[in-house]
Amino acid sequence: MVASAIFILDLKGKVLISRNYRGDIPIRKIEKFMPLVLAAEEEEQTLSPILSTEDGVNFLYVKHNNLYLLAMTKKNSNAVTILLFLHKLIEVFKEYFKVLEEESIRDNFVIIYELLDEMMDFGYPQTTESKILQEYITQESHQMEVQVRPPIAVTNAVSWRSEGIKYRKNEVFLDVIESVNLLVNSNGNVLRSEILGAIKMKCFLSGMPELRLGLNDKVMFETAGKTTSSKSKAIEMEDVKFHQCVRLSRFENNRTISFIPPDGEFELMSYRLSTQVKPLIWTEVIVQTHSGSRIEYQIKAKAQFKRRSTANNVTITVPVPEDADTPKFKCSMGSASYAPEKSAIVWTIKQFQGGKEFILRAHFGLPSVKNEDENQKKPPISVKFEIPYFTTSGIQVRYLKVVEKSGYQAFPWVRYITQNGDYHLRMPESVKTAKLSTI
Amino acid sequence: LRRQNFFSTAKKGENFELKADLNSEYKERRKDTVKRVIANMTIGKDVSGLFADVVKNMQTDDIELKKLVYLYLINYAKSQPELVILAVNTFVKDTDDPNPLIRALAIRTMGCLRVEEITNYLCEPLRKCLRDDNPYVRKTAAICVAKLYDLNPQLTVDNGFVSTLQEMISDSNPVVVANAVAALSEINDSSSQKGLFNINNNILAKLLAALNESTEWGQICILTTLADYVPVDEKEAETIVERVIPRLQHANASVVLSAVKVFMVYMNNNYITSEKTIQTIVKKMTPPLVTLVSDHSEIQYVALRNINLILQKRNDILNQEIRVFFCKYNDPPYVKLEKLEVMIQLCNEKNIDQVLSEFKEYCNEVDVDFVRRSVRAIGRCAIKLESAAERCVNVLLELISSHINYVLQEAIVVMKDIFRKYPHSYEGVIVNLCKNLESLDEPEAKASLIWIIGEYAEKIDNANELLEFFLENFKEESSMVQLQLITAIVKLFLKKPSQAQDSVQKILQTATQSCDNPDIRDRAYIYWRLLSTNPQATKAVVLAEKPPIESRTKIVSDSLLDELISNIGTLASVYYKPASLFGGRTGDTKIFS
Amino acid sequence: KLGVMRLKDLIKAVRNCKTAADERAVIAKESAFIRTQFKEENNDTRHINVSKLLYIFMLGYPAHFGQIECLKLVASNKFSDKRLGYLGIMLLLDENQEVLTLVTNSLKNDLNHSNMFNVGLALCTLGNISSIEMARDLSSEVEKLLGNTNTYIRKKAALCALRIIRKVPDLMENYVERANKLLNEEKNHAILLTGTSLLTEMCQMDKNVLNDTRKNVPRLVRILRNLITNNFSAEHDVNGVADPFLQVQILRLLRLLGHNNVEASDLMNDVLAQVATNTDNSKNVGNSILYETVLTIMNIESEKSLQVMAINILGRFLSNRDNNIKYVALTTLCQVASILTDSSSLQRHSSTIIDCIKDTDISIRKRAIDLAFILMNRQNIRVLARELLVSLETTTNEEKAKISRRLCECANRYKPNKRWEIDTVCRVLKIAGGYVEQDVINNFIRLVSTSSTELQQYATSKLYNILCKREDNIECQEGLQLATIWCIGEYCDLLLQSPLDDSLANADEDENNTTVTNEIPTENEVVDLLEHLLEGSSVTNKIKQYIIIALIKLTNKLDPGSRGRAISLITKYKTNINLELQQRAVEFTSLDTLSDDIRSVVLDRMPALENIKENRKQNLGVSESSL
Amino acid sequence: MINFMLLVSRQGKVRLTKWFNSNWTTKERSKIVKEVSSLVLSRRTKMCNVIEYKELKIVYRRYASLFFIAGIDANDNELLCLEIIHRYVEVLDRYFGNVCELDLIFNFNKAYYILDELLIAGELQEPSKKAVLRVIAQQDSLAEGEEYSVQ
Repeated sequence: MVASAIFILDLKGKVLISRNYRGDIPIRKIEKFMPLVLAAEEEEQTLSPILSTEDGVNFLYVKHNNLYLLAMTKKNSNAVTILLFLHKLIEVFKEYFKVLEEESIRDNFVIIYELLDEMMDFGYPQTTESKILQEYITQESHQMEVQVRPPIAVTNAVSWRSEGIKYRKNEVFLDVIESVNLLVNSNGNVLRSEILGAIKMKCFLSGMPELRLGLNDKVMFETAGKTTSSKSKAIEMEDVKFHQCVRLSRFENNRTISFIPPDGEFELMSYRLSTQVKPLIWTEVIVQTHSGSRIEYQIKAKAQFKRRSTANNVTITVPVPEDADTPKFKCSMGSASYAPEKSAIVWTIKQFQGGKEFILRAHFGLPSVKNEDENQKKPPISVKFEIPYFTTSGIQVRYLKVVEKSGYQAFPWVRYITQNGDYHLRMPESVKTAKLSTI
Repeated sequence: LRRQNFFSTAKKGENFELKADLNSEYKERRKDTVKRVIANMTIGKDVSGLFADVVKNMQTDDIELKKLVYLYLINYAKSQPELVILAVNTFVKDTDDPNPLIRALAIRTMGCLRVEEITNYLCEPLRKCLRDDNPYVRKTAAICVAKLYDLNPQLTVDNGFVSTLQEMISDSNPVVVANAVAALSEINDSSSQKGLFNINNNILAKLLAALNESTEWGQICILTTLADYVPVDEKEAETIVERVIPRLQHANASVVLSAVKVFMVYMNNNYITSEKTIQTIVKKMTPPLVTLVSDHSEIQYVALRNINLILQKRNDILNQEIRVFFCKYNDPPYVKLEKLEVMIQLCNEKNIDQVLSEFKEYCNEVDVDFVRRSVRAIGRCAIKLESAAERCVNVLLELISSHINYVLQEAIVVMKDIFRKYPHSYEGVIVNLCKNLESLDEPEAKASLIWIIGEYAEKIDNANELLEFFLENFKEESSMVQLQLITAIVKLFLKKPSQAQDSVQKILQTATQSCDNPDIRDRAYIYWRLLSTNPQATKAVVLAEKPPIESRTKIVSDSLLDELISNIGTLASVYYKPASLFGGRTGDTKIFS
Repeated sequence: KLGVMRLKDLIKAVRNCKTAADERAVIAKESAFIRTQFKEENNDTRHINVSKLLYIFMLGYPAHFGQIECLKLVASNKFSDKRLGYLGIMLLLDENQEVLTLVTNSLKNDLNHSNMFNVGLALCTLGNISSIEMARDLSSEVEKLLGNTNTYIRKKAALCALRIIRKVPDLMENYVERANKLLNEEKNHAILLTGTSLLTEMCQMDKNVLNDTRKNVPRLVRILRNLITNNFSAEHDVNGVADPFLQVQILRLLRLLGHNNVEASDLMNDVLAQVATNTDNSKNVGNSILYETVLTIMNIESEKSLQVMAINILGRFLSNRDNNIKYVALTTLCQVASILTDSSSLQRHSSTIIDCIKDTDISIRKRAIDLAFILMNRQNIRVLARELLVSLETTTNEEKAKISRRLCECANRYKPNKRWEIDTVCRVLKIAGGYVEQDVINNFIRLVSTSSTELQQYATSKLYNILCKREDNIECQEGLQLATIWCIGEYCDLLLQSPLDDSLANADEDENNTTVTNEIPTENEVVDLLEHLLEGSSVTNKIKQYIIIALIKLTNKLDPGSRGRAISLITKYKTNINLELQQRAVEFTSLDTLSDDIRSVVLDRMPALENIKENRKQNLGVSESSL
Repeated sequence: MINFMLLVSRQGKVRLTKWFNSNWTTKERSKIVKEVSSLVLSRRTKMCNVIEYKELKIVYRRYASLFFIAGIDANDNELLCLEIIHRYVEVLDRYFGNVCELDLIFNFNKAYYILDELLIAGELQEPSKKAVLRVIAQQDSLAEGEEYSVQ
């Protein structure tokens, strides 16, 4: 299950930093990586995140900004573990340096070496919790007065929380965030829709608190033999995933969510529901092309949720040809602009009340000379939005109990929010005949 | 970018400067210099010449400096084994340091030096560290045993380190347990004598207990071990399954897939036979597998490759979930291709219309590889589902009329398969296909059309003309086309002797006399000899009824599948190759042997 | 001005981007802005927008929408607009763009312009991107300019004419006279240089022009001699060498003129000797001339003594420490080796050449390998083949295919005996069988099938045993497998017998230390091997095809039990998705049911594969006199 | 003939591309630039300055952070090509005065104008440095006389 060496490369394949954990593969074998990438490009072959050379060296890599993070192995290693570890590296580096890119690697090579040494040993992932790492691997160079020691958490059963945390005011914030994934066909049929929910926490609690979270979980009501008499409807989550800290066997036994939380911000759990949801923001587009000289769009957006809710910061992105020019817009609500970097119209509506419908007309010029090797990419329309105080699934936090041996009182705060996930509607074919009214 | 003049010369002697600074009387300067040395090492400059000067800075209270020197040592130890001995004393001293961080650092680094000369010096400190009262040191020492074993197995066994590891499975600390398990598994895998790591009742209980408390990475180690374990009876297997099921709820995809592996192996090897348990497992596995398809793209890729294997074993999983595998615009190409495969596996009478409409959509995309595979996918669905074959054929015809050349060629290739699956159906389409004869330039498409013409020669009025079109350039064609053309013309001759008298003479003569590919010659000689000995028998041979082609589109053979199931999540399961084939053999070449 | 970003600021903004995505965004925004500005037809901002767009284009982003704008700039009265417009046209347009047809008119105007720099821009543009149509349309203008009094215009017109005749050879006759006249201007180096270039091109293209130009040999010789003797000009001196550019160009033209022409060659002998002896060989510039001189000496009807001199220069080059010089020495030797009647002077350097085969620099290595193949003969083939086999193991995959083919061809041509050839090709297949092309296999099979029965047995048994050892990577060597499978199918009866010729007992002539004799397998073992290969995980469809036909051939040679096994293996493929496999499986299973006398005729040993076309052109990778 | 000239930085950034034949489409050209740059960048210092690429020879030389690369016909004189490259660099150096990569980035059009006075149709048109500098200066002053205020 091991990685032999870890590399960070720039996009040209030059090694920025590397750590050879096992020494069983000559380090220069990394030179074989870029040719593999180029060869695939050459033959228009699809490049996968796992490549191998003829002499049995395997490369597993993740691309991030202008970097490759790459692991090399010649064993039949656990591919998922290695790839996840690479993502973990990105996460940790980001926590340390804010942005992870070529410059931050160069500027921080000393601490990166330290982190690589601590996060993996002989190819086996070790401590990867950035909060814990930050306790003993710091960016200020340590002076001799106080030598750092490994935090107990590194090897503790509770490897995610240190002891002796103190807050004057003990508070917990819960954010229930549901992201709606939607895919709509070019003729307006919903192909798939699902809700990905997440409960994110910010814990400012002293000591080693024991927390228990109660949700309106249908399965729990059933296991507990309770009838769903309570006012709120119970919901059926399809797949629940928990943070390290949650005791999975207790959840398996009686659906109790109990845990000692990490300090600060973290994602406690996530869940999925693939029930059919009515698209919250519906969008329809009519496109008209005029003999290569101009192109027109009529975009209709409709909020298909209850009137008392309002979607904030709605952004509808509609693709246009890459070489469009002279944008003109006219909309009944919000503001529209041309975003050349996305080759798209971006229509934003700050507040979109349920039940409302708005229209945008857009007009672009097109150059008379066509780009000869232009490939007709057909990206979909995408919509971004945020609806506060609302969840599509109807999930509710029934209680959050906090017990700590010092016996303090803690206040939980709960917020609900629904937002877009992968929310895409495929573009219709453009019409080339009928005329739209001009702006 | 520096303003570097085109005609300036590069300065020299950087290492000289560094050497001086490493011996500076000022501590801070020495530390900065070590940093510069490491910086040079990082960008690939050779700084091995500074070995002695760097090592002088090893004895220090400054942990950061110590780490840097250690790092340097790891990189250059092998190039200067004699000099490494200089450093050994400091290492040994450091393993006695009051600070556990330093003790662990020293033992970890010593294990990384990979120099035979120091293995003997490593044993005593290692023995001490394995018994250290600090778990951080113990967990580091546990891995160090694996490192030592890799260098010198005999020494490791002789010093009793392997048995110490066995004992460490009972350690009170879960991280130590996990690392001990990892080290033992590794040693067990690479050892020629198996059974260095024996799991008994007691150890199993410890492992299951540690499962709850370990870090995510530790859990993966333990689950991997459990998947390799052979339970004594079904009851024990059920207990294990029961304890593993909660892991499906873990946020770490590798923990989830490792748990799936345990279940798949146990079901596959009949450790679990109870239908009820199996049903539970299958039901529990489905949602987490679906969730994997929303993880990072790279993870999705591995997950999808594995889902395809799992589906070949158990097609009852995920049969309600096909929409999850519809391609998204922003999916990376490698994910899209795998999703296509899953869609083919999951398509059935009920969802085929939707699936077809998706495939049709994909055929409009820009990525040529993806479009081709989508066309093929339509053909594979036709072969898989007889009731939907006609609908598939209609979609293919639509695509053929789109006149995108590579789409057309792919479509012809799959049509040939459809004909072979459903002989004597869809013959009306043939005229349509033949129209495109001249626009074909890919061997497989040409070969397919030629085969179709030969096979249906009696139904195509101008079959002889069509084949003669190809015959003109016989010598320039690829062997795939040549082979099909020979067969097709022989078929035509057998069916319509008067039309093909000349062609058959010509092609057999060319193929035997002026073609130096032995395979093609052999084929042609066999036809020729048949025709000249017994024309009737030739008919029986060449026009023999062909059974419909296999409709189950297996990804791998059954025996390979079993091996891959026990390798879920690993590279083997991604490549669909046995581990032995890509150098993944256990027991890597030892550096000293 | 008008809120337009300056070029300098755009470049700075791009350089400040940290990631490729940032850069794309900056460019996309600016491009959109530029497109919209273009639509507004603003003459004042066009210059600045086009220059930004050209920068954007250079970074690899689309700029097609700026093509028309460049035309507009060219039509401007301002020189700076015109200069940028033509630059844009040269960058954004090539023959494939339709817009190019619109440029012709502007060019015509500028070719007739009174300002020499306007004419210069037009000539430069035409000379760099002219299409066939433009060449036709503007040829007469260029012809006129070739006689212009201004040397700045004349030199450009000469090279422009060169492009035109490359595009449309028919137009050449219009220029011949004027081109020859350019050589009269002995004082002007630029005119001499461009004139010589133009003449060289013409001579290469047309035999009549070549014959006609021979009258100019004395003049060319004089110019060259003047250059190296008394005509020092600081302006044209490079590291103490007089105008190397002109010297080299004249040497090239002389080479063409002297080739196969004794009379012309005799006129050159002296000056070539002079160049060869007097040129300073301590710097690159001198060596560039010496290199050209050697090529000329070797390609004309030169005197023997001169040739010796040339060979000596090459020998010195070969032992030079500078890799560039070594490279050109190897290149030249490849070219002249066929001309040399006596190659012993080359064989002298063979150890240097063998060292170069092992060089880490692929450029050097490739040339050295080429040369090794050229030098190969019956005497040295064993030594050179050994070296080349070693390099075959480490070289790139692309080279593997090429070296394999050539090594096999040479092994065929210079083999000490047939057995050695078989051994050598087997080793090639073992090392590079995954990369060889089909014809290597075809040739090998021809070799075996035309050999004696003893050797057929030897080859089959040798290959069989290689595959049986199942060493690492053997299963990836498709070519090795194909050859083996075919031999097994054809000569299985021999494989099952004890050796017919004891002298062929040990495995390989060149591996003396291996005394291992090949095992004689049983029928079952043979079928086992084929089955193993058939089900192996690196099996290809081609291998399967070969195996299936081998299996059906075996049914003629095996006992009923093994025959049954063979047929049942074939039967499995009757429903195979692969077209050819299914066809074979269906045919062969039916064939098996026919009467024994038909079968035995049909599956009898295949007639030997004789050389199809006698003396087929040997492709040694050297173009015959690429000069 | 010289088929193309490329200026590529050590980081692989393209600073100038000049094509003297129309054998390739835009797409093929960018592929060639990519392949040739990576070939050149991967060469070690002691290696010779010639690489074979398809039917062409690539002749290159590094000046500070920049690689000057020419793609010449197989039978062209590679040593002389190095001299042509050097000549171009000398003229640039004289024109800009101690030229460096930055000069060529910000004045890429000048780099083209100078090249256009050296080569046409992939052949050398002027063996004299002085002559090239003179006509460039004349054209510059011609342009400056009418220049806009924007520059």
